[in-house]
Amino acid sequence: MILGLYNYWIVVVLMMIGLYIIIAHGNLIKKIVGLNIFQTSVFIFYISIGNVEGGTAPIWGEGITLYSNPLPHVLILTAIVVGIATTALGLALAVRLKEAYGSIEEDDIQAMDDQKTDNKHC
Amino acid sequence: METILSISSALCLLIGSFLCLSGGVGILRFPDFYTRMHAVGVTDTLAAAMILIGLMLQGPEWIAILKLIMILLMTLFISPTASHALAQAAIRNSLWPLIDTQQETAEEKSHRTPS
Amino acid sequence: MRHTISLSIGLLLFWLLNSGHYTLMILSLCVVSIVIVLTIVHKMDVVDHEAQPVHLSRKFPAYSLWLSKEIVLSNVTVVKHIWLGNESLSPTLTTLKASQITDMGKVIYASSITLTPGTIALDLVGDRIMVHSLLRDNITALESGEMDRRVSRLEAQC
Amino acid sequence: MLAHLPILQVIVPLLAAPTCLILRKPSLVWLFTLLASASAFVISILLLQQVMAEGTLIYELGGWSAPWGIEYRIDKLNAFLALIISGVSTVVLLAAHTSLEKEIPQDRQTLFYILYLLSLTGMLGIVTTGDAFNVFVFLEISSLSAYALIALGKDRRALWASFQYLIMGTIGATFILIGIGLMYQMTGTLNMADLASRLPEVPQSRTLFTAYAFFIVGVCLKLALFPLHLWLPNAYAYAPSIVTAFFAATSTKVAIYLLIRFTFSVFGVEFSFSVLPLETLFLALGLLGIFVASTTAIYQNNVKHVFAYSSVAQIGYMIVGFSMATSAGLTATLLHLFNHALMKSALFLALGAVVYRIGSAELNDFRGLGRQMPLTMTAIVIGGLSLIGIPLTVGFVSKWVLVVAAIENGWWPVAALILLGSLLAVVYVWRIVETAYFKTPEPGRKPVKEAPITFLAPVWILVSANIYFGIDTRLSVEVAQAAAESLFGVSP
Amino acid sequence: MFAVVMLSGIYGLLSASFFVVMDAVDVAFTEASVGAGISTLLMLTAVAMTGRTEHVTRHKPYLAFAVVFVTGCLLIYGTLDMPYFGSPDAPSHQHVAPRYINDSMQETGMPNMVTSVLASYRGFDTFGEVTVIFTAGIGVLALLSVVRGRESDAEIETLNDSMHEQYLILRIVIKMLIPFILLYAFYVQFHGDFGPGGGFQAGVIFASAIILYVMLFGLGTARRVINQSFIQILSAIGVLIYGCVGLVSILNGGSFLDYSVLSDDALAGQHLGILLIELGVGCTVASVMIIIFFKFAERNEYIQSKNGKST
Amino acid sequence: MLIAATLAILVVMILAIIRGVLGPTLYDRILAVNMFGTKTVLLISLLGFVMGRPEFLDIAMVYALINFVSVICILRYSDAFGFKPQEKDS
Repeated sequence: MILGLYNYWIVVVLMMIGLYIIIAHGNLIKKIVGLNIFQTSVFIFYISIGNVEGGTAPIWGEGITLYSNPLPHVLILTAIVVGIATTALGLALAVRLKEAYGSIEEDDIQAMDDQKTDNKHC
Repeated sequence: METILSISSALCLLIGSFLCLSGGVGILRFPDFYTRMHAVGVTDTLAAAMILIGLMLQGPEWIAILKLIMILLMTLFISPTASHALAQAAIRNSLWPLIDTQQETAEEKSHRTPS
Repeated sequence: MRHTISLSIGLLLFWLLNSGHYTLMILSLCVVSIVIVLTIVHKMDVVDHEAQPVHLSRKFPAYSLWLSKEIVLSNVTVVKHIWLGNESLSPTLTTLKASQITDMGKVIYASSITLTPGTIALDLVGDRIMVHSLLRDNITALESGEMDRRVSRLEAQC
Repeated sequence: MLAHLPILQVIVPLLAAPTCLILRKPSLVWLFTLLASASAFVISILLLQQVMAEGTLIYELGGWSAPWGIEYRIDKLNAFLALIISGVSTVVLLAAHTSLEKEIPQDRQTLFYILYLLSLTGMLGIVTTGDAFNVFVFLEISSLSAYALIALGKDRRALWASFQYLIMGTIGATFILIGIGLMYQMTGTLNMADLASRLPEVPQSRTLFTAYAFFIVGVCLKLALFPLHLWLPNAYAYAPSIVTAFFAATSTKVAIYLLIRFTFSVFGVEFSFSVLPLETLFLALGLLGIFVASTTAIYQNNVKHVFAYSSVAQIGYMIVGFSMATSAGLTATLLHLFNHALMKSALFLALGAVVYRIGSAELNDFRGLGRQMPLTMTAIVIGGLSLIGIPLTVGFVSKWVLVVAAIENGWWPVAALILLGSLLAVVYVWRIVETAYFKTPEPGRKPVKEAPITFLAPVWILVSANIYFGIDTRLSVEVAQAAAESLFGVSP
Repeated sequence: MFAVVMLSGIYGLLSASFFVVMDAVDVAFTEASVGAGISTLLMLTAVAMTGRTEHVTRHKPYLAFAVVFVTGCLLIYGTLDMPYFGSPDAPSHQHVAPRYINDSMQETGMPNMVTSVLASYRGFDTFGEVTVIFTAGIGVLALLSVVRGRESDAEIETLNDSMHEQYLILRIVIKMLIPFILLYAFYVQFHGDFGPGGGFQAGVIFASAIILYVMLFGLGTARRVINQSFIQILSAIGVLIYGCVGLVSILNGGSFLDYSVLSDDALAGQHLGILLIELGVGCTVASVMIIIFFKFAERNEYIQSKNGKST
Repeated sequence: MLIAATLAILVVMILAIIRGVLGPTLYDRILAVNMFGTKTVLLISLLGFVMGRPEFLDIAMVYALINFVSVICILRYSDAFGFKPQEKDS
């Protein structure tokens, strides 16, 4: 049954939505939102890998024999932290960009930069 | 005893779900922001309480019951505060509610003129 | 001092009820944590009669029972009107006077108003509470002042 | 203590970073950073000696044995890379204190050093670890600090460059993460050695193919391989000079290391080169990179931009060597990796000295500098010659090896194209030389003094290394050869 | 823009619920506090600082669409050979994981396998994670810190009074809540061995209590209560605690982060080591989150004052 | 019964999202998010029971907390910057 993979496909679609937002949107904050969605979807992907049919949370309990795989959980915990670190830094950069250029639109910033280079003024 | 517990638990959950759904319908149907808040109020108070009580009656270990009670208390404690804060912010930023026009008094009219 | 003690007891209870593990190790960590929290909280200056309303504790259970009854009743009304549709609504905005003396009393009053579906306290400045209600009747009920009286009585106890 | 060297390599700079925050005073922090970096350098020398003498070192972190715990596995390639990174970092740091005076406000200097150390940690972590997921973690340490370091540049365009890098870098890292996830899914392990032994047993290859593809694309984003290089020139041009000198020499090298490690050790040559048309793909991209980037470099007006584009071109050379999938080609790649680190750090550091004096890196402002800053300009000229590949410089050695490898492979046209690429380098280097030596400065510009000794010393250390390793090629070639051969499983 | 940020917050909440369904309680815990909490919060702050307007015009998104389409197809293609979702005999559950599931209780004494893997088996990854968060803290500090003049106490007092008037209900409720949130953070910190939780989650919860305080009492008051340089040093100390546990185990003859040698009894050593490193994680995470939030808020204040002067 | 309750809550969550997307004002959106958060608390508690391991209620507690913190934050910001409800929100 090929449908046994449906879970992964949903995640892939989510991932691609995130990726699309990053590439296609010019607004810097939206790009970071997209980045977040993209990363979160990858987390979901990992957690799906760790899932075991009929298993329970990997915390030892009386009389439970089947647990889900704890390793992806650990990896994702780390990855979530990495994600928030990137988000924080990205937002800090966006704030500084707004101060420096007065805009957080990719096009505006790019246009201002090009202009500056044309004038050869540094 | 067992059956009484499970029946009453199921009943609580059922009522809770119904209230919850009503609240959900309310938030879609009601005409403006303030009226929608009332609908949310339903789901936050009685519906939450019913569901949580229903869970308590499922007869888990006492520690889970205690935690459920704590969640319930917290919901009851936090939700009016959050709604109040929300309403306060809305009214201070001059979002005026739809008022039942037939019964509108002179005092309320004065409210609507932006100050 | 009174408030610090009551807060520590509250915190201790909170920990013990949550924890479920009563080894020496965890208990000593519990004590350490509480001491740290108390230090921080004192530095923040948030421990006072407002945050620790010990003086209300005796009368509170009775009030909360009454409040629960009110909540259930008003829930039923609101749900009825949700299914009845928008035509049945008569949203109203009024300003009520809160007769409580202390800030704490006013807050309890305002929160109780919000907690009962159908009425929301929009703003609380001085002793004026701005209330929005779903139905005309809700306001009439509030204006009759039963809740106001009960809260005042609650506060008057100390 | 010798047994703990592999971990100390990473831990020393890592722990030095938070300690800096406690020390606070910038000059003290600078000394401390220098000390930490120097000890990392010493450790890497010791490690390289140990590895050359005894073979691969294995260090089990936390006392858990390999696939369960994280393992450090130092072979010749790792030790070689660690040596390059910590060495360049130490020399560059010598000039940092002077350079920062003019480029970064007093209250940020401590933070700068902390970020610098963290970035060093990240790179060292990537090259020493033997665990696939650990690579991702350290990759993020190095990239996050890189974003922040680049954004510290004075020009507001530094912010924009940093943001672009952040977006590209994070997409790259997430792709790598997906790749690692797929590998884990198919093998159940994260340890590289274990992966290498289990991957051939996995029957289906569609998932593995995807895993490899994602990993490669992710790494190539970090690597600034030709069509994905857009973030690099601006990032290098607007970052503080010290950062540029350090990154130009190291950060893309780390990405190349990852590419080599996963292609050759983890997936194995047969697999990698059979599932993807790597040979043609990388050859084409590498050559295109060389030509497009070199041509763009010719038209740049900012000298930092010129050398940044030249870096993209040099990456092209390394990729060409890589695409041959032979031991000789790989040796050329590794050798060029080492030599390019020497050239670019020397060049960018010398540029830093110029920026320190005249406050800009625009080509027009270079007029007359040949006479006013003779030592610095000589260093730039020697670096430029090395970039072109004139005999007696390191650039010649690696190009020679590369051309020989191409010919051995029977790729005559490629060899010719490589030589042609060098001609383009002549053009852009000549433009700088011409401006600096044969044009008179704008009238009315104040005469410029020679750079301070704190700048000249590290610049000349690097320049002499450029010449020394150009003449005495035993050390670099021997190590590169040994590393390349060990990757192909041939003992010399 | 607000809508976008909020939807991403909702996405965080949803994915966290999904993690619960997938048995990843620890991850759900973290995602709840991070994805739905801190990151949404930071985004809101950033949106508030950069403005909500946005260009509608976009140049052709065909290229983006093509890239996304190709990547998506590649991934779908890659999943075709994957073991079915939830299948217990997938290779990922066969090789390394069984040891964690079966033996971690004997080897580390932790009922929560995630904690034992996180802190002991793969303790070095976690060290890297702490460093990442530390790096982010330093990076934000380097990007956003501003030089401030001293504020007078009187100013803060008047601000406080107006706050008191305006947000009576919020103020009282939050005053009541803060001690409990703080204690809850400690509870989560120390119960990571038994249930979901641990240093990272605790740090975030702790920071959220402080953020709540800042929100309500204003930056000025908060700065008086929370000494900024102390917080910065605390974030460094967290990393150092972690590293020093590793160094001590080297000195005791084990390898880096080998907790078994910390005490005569290997299990007790593991316990002690995990407790200490979780403490280090908690320290760093809490202080870095506070730093990040403070820097954003201060920058905001700074921009506002600058704008105020120019107009 | 547990399943039924879970489904009901999921439906309500979807309704909340619809309201969040529809808006029309900023406050409607915040309201929807807040409601979504409280429903998540309930959902998590329920899920713990559905899956037979009810000891993980801590997560629900954290949700309640975080939800509160973020709502307060949203409000403080919307207050401080005086976002007018008439403003179009993108």
